[in-house]
Amino acid sequence: MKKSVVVNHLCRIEGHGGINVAIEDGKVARVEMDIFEGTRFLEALVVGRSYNEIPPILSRICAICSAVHTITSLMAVEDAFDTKISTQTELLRELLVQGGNIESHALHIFCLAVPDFLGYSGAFTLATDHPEEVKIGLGLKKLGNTVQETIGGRAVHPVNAVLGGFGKVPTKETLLRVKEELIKGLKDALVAIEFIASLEIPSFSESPTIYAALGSSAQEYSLFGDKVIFSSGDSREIKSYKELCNETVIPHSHAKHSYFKGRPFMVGALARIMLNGHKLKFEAKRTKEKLGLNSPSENILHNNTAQAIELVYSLERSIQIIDELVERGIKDEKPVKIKPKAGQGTAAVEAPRGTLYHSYTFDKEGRLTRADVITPTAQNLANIEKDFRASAERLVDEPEDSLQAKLEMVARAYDPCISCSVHLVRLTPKRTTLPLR
Amino acid sequence: MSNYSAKSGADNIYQPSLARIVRILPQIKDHRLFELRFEDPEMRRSFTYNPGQFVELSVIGTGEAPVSISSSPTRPGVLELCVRKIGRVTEALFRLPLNSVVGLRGPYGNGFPVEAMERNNLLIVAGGLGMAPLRSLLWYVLDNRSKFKEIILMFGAKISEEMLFKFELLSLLDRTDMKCLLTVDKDEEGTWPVQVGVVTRLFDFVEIDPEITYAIVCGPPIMYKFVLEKLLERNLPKDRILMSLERRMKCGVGKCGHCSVGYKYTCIDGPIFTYWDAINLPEMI
Amino acid sequence: MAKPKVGIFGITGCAGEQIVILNCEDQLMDILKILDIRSFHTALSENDEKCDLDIAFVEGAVVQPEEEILLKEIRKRSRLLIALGTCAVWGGVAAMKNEVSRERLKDEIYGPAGKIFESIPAQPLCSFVKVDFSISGCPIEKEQFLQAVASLVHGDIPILPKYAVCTECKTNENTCLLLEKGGLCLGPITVGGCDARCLSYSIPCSGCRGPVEEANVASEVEILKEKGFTLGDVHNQLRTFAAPAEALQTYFAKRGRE
Amino acid sequence: MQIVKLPKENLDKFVGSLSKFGEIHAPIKKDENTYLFSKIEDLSKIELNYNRTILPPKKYFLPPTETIFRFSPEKGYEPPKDNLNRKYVLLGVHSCDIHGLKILDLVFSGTYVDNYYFTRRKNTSIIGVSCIPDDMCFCRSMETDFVEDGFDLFLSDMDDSYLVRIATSLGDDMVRASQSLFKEVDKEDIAEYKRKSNEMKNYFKIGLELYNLPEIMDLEYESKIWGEMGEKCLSCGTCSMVCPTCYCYDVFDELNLDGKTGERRRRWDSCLFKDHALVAGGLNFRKERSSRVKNRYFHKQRGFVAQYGRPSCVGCGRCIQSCPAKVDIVEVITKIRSVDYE
Ligand SMILES: Cc1cc2nc3c(=O)[nH]c(=O)nc-3n(C[C@H](O)[C@H](O)[C@H](O)COP(=O)(O)OP(=O)(O)OC[C@H]3O[C@@H](n4cnc5c(N)ncnc54)[C@H](O)[C@@H]3O)c2cc1C
Ligand code: SF4
Ligand code: SF4
Ligand code: SF4
Repeated sequence: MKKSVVVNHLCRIEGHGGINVAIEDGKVARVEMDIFEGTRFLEALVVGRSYNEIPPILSRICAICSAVHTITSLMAVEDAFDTKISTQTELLRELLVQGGNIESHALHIFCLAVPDFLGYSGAFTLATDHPEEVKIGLGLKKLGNTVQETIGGRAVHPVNAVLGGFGKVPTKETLLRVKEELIKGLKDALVAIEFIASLEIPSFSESPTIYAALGSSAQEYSLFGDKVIFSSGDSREIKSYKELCNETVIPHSHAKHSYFKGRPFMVGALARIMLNGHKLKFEAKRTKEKLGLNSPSENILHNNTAQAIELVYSLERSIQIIDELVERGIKDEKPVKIKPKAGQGTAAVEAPRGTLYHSYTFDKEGRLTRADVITPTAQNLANIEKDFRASAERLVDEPEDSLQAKLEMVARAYDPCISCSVHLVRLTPKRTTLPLR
Repeated sequence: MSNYSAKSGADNIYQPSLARIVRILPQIKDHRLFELRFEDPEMRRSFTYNPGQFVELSVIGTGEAPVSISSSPTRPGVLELCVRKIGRVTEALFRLPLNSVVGLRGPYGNGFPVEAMERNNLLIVAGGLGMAPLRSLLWYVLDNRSKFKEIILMFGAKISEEMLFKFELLSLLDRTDMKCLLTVDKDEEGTWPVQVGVVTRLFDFVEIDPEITYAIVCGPPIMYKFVLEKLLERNLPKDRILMSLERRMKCGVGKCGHCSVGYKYTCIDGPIFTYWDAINLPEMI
Repeated sequence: MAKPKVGIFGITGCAGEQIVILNCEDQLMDILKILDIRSFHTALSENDEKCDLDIAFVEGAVVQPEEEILLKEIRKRSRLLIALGTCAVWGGVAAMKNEVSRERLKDEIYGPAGKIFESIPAQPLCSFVKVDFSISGCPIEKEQFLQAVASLVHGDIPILPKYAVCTECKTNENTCLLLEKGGLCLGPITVGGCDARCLSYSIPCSGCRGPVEEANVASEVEILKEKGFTLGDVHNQLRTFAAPAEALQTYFAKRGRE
Repeated sequence: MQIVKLPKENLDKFVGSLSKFGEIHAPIKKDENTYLFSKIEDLSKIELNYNRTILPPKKYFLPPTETIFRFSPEKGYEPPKDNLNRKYVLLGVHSCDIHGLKILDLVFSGTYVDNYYFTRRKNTSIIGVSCIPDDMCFCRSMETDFVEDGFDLFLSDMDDSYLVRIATSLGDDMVRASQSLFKEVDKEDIAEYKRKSNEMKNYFKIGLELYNLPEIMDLEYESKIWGEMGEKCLSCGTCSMVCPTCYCYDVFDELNLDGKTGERRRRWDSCLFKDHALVAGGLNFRKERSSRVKNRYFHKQRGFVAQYGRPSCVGCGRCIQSCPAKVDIVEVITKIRSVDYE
């Protein structure tokens, strides 16, 4: 007996990807995740550009995590030129990243993933039966955008965060207004958590997994860090990102995959909670307990749960950052002047979907000679296939459509952001028509 | 500053009044005659105008456009607008079903100097949609026939199917108190009952006494050039050649600046200008 | 009046426009009341891939031969096709070096593996199909999208401002970065509608919305040269978002001949 | 006219007392060399020694964009009820800008009175202030360096004090409300005032000659200067936005998401924009940029003179300062007038 699941276009994710699983005689014969995203060669196109032009262009890799792309890119350029930025700038940047995390997680949980768990075709249909939850979800998403707009000047592709600092530093009044909203948002989020807690998380996709995330010796949970840590106990310098994400072109998968010591690994909210979750405090800590992620999980469907925990964390942390900024006294600083020189700079930040690396090399005038961007989705791809295989093996007896729905759930749980996977490309040569998007 | 007096809301110069479309008469392709009636009975009574004036017509939700009044003030009760479908507002107007409500304000513009024109011969020359404002004048002078001397209408269309108000105008052929010359550029089927050829050829059929004649011209820009040549050939004084001109307009009341030409505003100093005005205003035609 | 049937599609880009649409949190429910969204892959699982559409909103540039086919299919089933965002309207960042061979770029990024797929220089939608209306911006402005939707529902082609960013920059009373601070500002030749967003953060306009109609590129370049920018930097900036635009192409062609 | 003296140390007190007469707006410093009229919450922010604000005071009377109606299919067009009636005190307006307002008054009055403009005008009192011209001012040649009316009070800077001209009954009320802050003008003040007044002409670095200008403009209608300016001009609209006498506006309807109700709005427009004179069907009366630049100058220096008896330029220098392409009205007119320029 032959069964196959072909999802031409995976919906409710950013960008374009598809699943191709074949089951023959009760065995999983083939598992592929296709990426149809056309390639824009952004890393090659910025070669020769002046350092200050790089961040705004490379933020265009992805709209949904444009804030974190921007920040990582700024940090990589500044790393190359040994630029020191002020603590205020650091805090504001972190706030921007937290805003992005809030927006992204709220979108993913309420519009993309929860409908899955409840069997709806999307947030629009979910809204008819669960208007309150959707309203809260949209409200939180909007709040994330408010934070990004306030700090970054725009929700998508922020304009205000520039090399050395910010074009215009938000005023104390503005920040305090945002804080009010955050406090309200946190209350809403805690209500929504009850709803998330009521969802039943299936276990068909469990499979042994290595997690990776940024880590540091600090006592606080953070989206920043100074090294990369693994659930296997290993750790590496950020600078040696290449070795962590040694990308291999694998014939069957039609895309570059990342392996660490020959094994796929997972980055993202679940990885962060698994590796750094013990550092959570306050409501985020309680949420983690409530949602049952205190013990190790190897079920990717828990990534949504982890996002819910992080949503609470990011709200709390944003409030903290504003308090800290206000306490320190907000200074109307101008961006630090950049002195370009030849060299290489690398930075990594935890994007909503996992660790994001930007690494650049410049000549002595500050013109870019090489750019390398490794996105979380690129790192997760091998792991997605691993989970597909594990799930499909457990589900061989399911009818095709339910098998398909469940595999889609796995893919979506990763919240894959395919438009940002600059290293992922569909390599099927002969297809003449593309599936619709 | 206390020495300025502001108008109350009722005197808001931009305020459209609601009017209902009570009749839609399809004319030629993409042209329709809309018969409108103000919703407010008071407006119905008080709205008076001169031939050659225009209104600002609003399609609610789409925008506003200036349109000449095609009906004659001598026939009160109805207000007729002949509109060509050409852009956003006009397309939206064409989508409206009968009985819809639109906004109207006006009348604006100077209109024709009908009093000065009395006791004179009138030569009305129209091309295409230029007939819209001239139809108002035509019926005005025909309804006040005794006040004017000779009346000649020259109107040209490309082909018979493109002649606006065709049947209404054809019926004028029988009138003995005026000369109605209708021409089509082309008549391939040979069914056109009267003249064939461009408007300017119609000049061959008329005598013009430059001392006591007003020429009134309205049509596409290209027509002006040739008609003016003919009129000057016949020694018509430049300030007795009247033309109705078109410009972009937003406010209709001399504020928004769009229709300004030199030191004149098409909307308040026009749209009726003499040829003399036109020569003195660069870019006018 | 029946709700217009609408599809929201993405070709190659960053999904920014679709995210901006999803960012209309306060209006989403109202949008659903007036539009019958048949296809929106980023947000819906059930998408009708065949039905005729009244309006197709298409985001992204065409960078693969297959996408051209897909785009033409969308065009065929839609009464109106609206290009959303700078990539769709102008080609976007992917089109900044269309003169460089795609083979070379593929090789640089993917090495031998790149051989298996085809890539063409990034082009805006209008290079392949008739576009009824364009909303540019990288990403589009929410307000403009909502305005356009309202007009379309009313049955009108939307109208958006065509003037330059300077116009809005001035009405917002920003200090001119070009004149007072010597910034590389493309505001004078970039189409407005963003309310001079960057300028209000003291960041020079990078031209992300594409050029105004009849952009006087040569004069802008002269001004920037006088401010001390190198021709190379100015050209790079001009090419970033809308290199395929006619005004820029004409300028570069003329420059090339000099 | 009544003239009194206000010692500078009393200025803050006096300005503070004006809040009874309306919300106070005055110039503040925005950047090193830029100023703007802004709502004043902190009196110390007021900057009366300024060259020019980015936007002229016209923004208070003809805002850059405003809703003129709300509409719905049922109710038709209803003017918005809000804040036309708020009272303002506009402090620190230069003579040229007061003339600018007087020019706008001409345009917005007449047979058709724009009540949006005039209601605001009525509700705003104007307190002028004297100034020292910089190298872009040419108000003297436009005859706007002195103003006779169009204000309630006018402050002339006398170093330690201001001489305050009281022009209206409202202005008188303002002074009377804080009578104790004012002093009588004495002989020395008069001498000093005359001295300063005589010095004024020395400050002007640029100027243009108005004599016969309309005729010269007509004669030079085909001058090559228009082509040259057309090459430089970016059609960015800056000059029109910042000009105290440019008043062109665009009107458009903005729909709400129900696709039915909405607002009719107006917003500043510019004759330099390509579609300013475009009509349906694609005919454009000023298609070339050169003809649009020409139009701007003709309208200001020629057309307006014929229509209202004076040019609609007050020599404020804003367009000179802010045109990115350095299209300079004084330079253009000077070239046109020059015998050698052909
Ligand atoms: C005094 C006068 C009388 C007119 N009389 C008639 C008439 O009787 N019948 C008729 O069909 N047309 C007439 N027109 C032309 C008519 O105003 C335009 O065809 C109409 O404005 C097109 O609007 P639109 O929105 O459909 O076109 P679009 O091209 O979409 O126009 C958009 C906007 O631009 C402005 N605009 C565009 N074209 C013109 C124009 N030609 N004149 C003024 N503003 C314009 C309007 O504000 C309009 O809303 C007249 C114009 C003027 C100035
Ligand atoms: S800063 Fe840029 S956009 Fe603003 S006015 Fe100056 S040139 Fe124009
Ligand atoms: S400011 Fe200068 S460049 Fe801009 S429209 Fe005016 S004249 Fe042209
Ligand atoms: S034209 Fe220029 S100088 Fe004259 S009033 Fe306007 S902005 Fe001032």
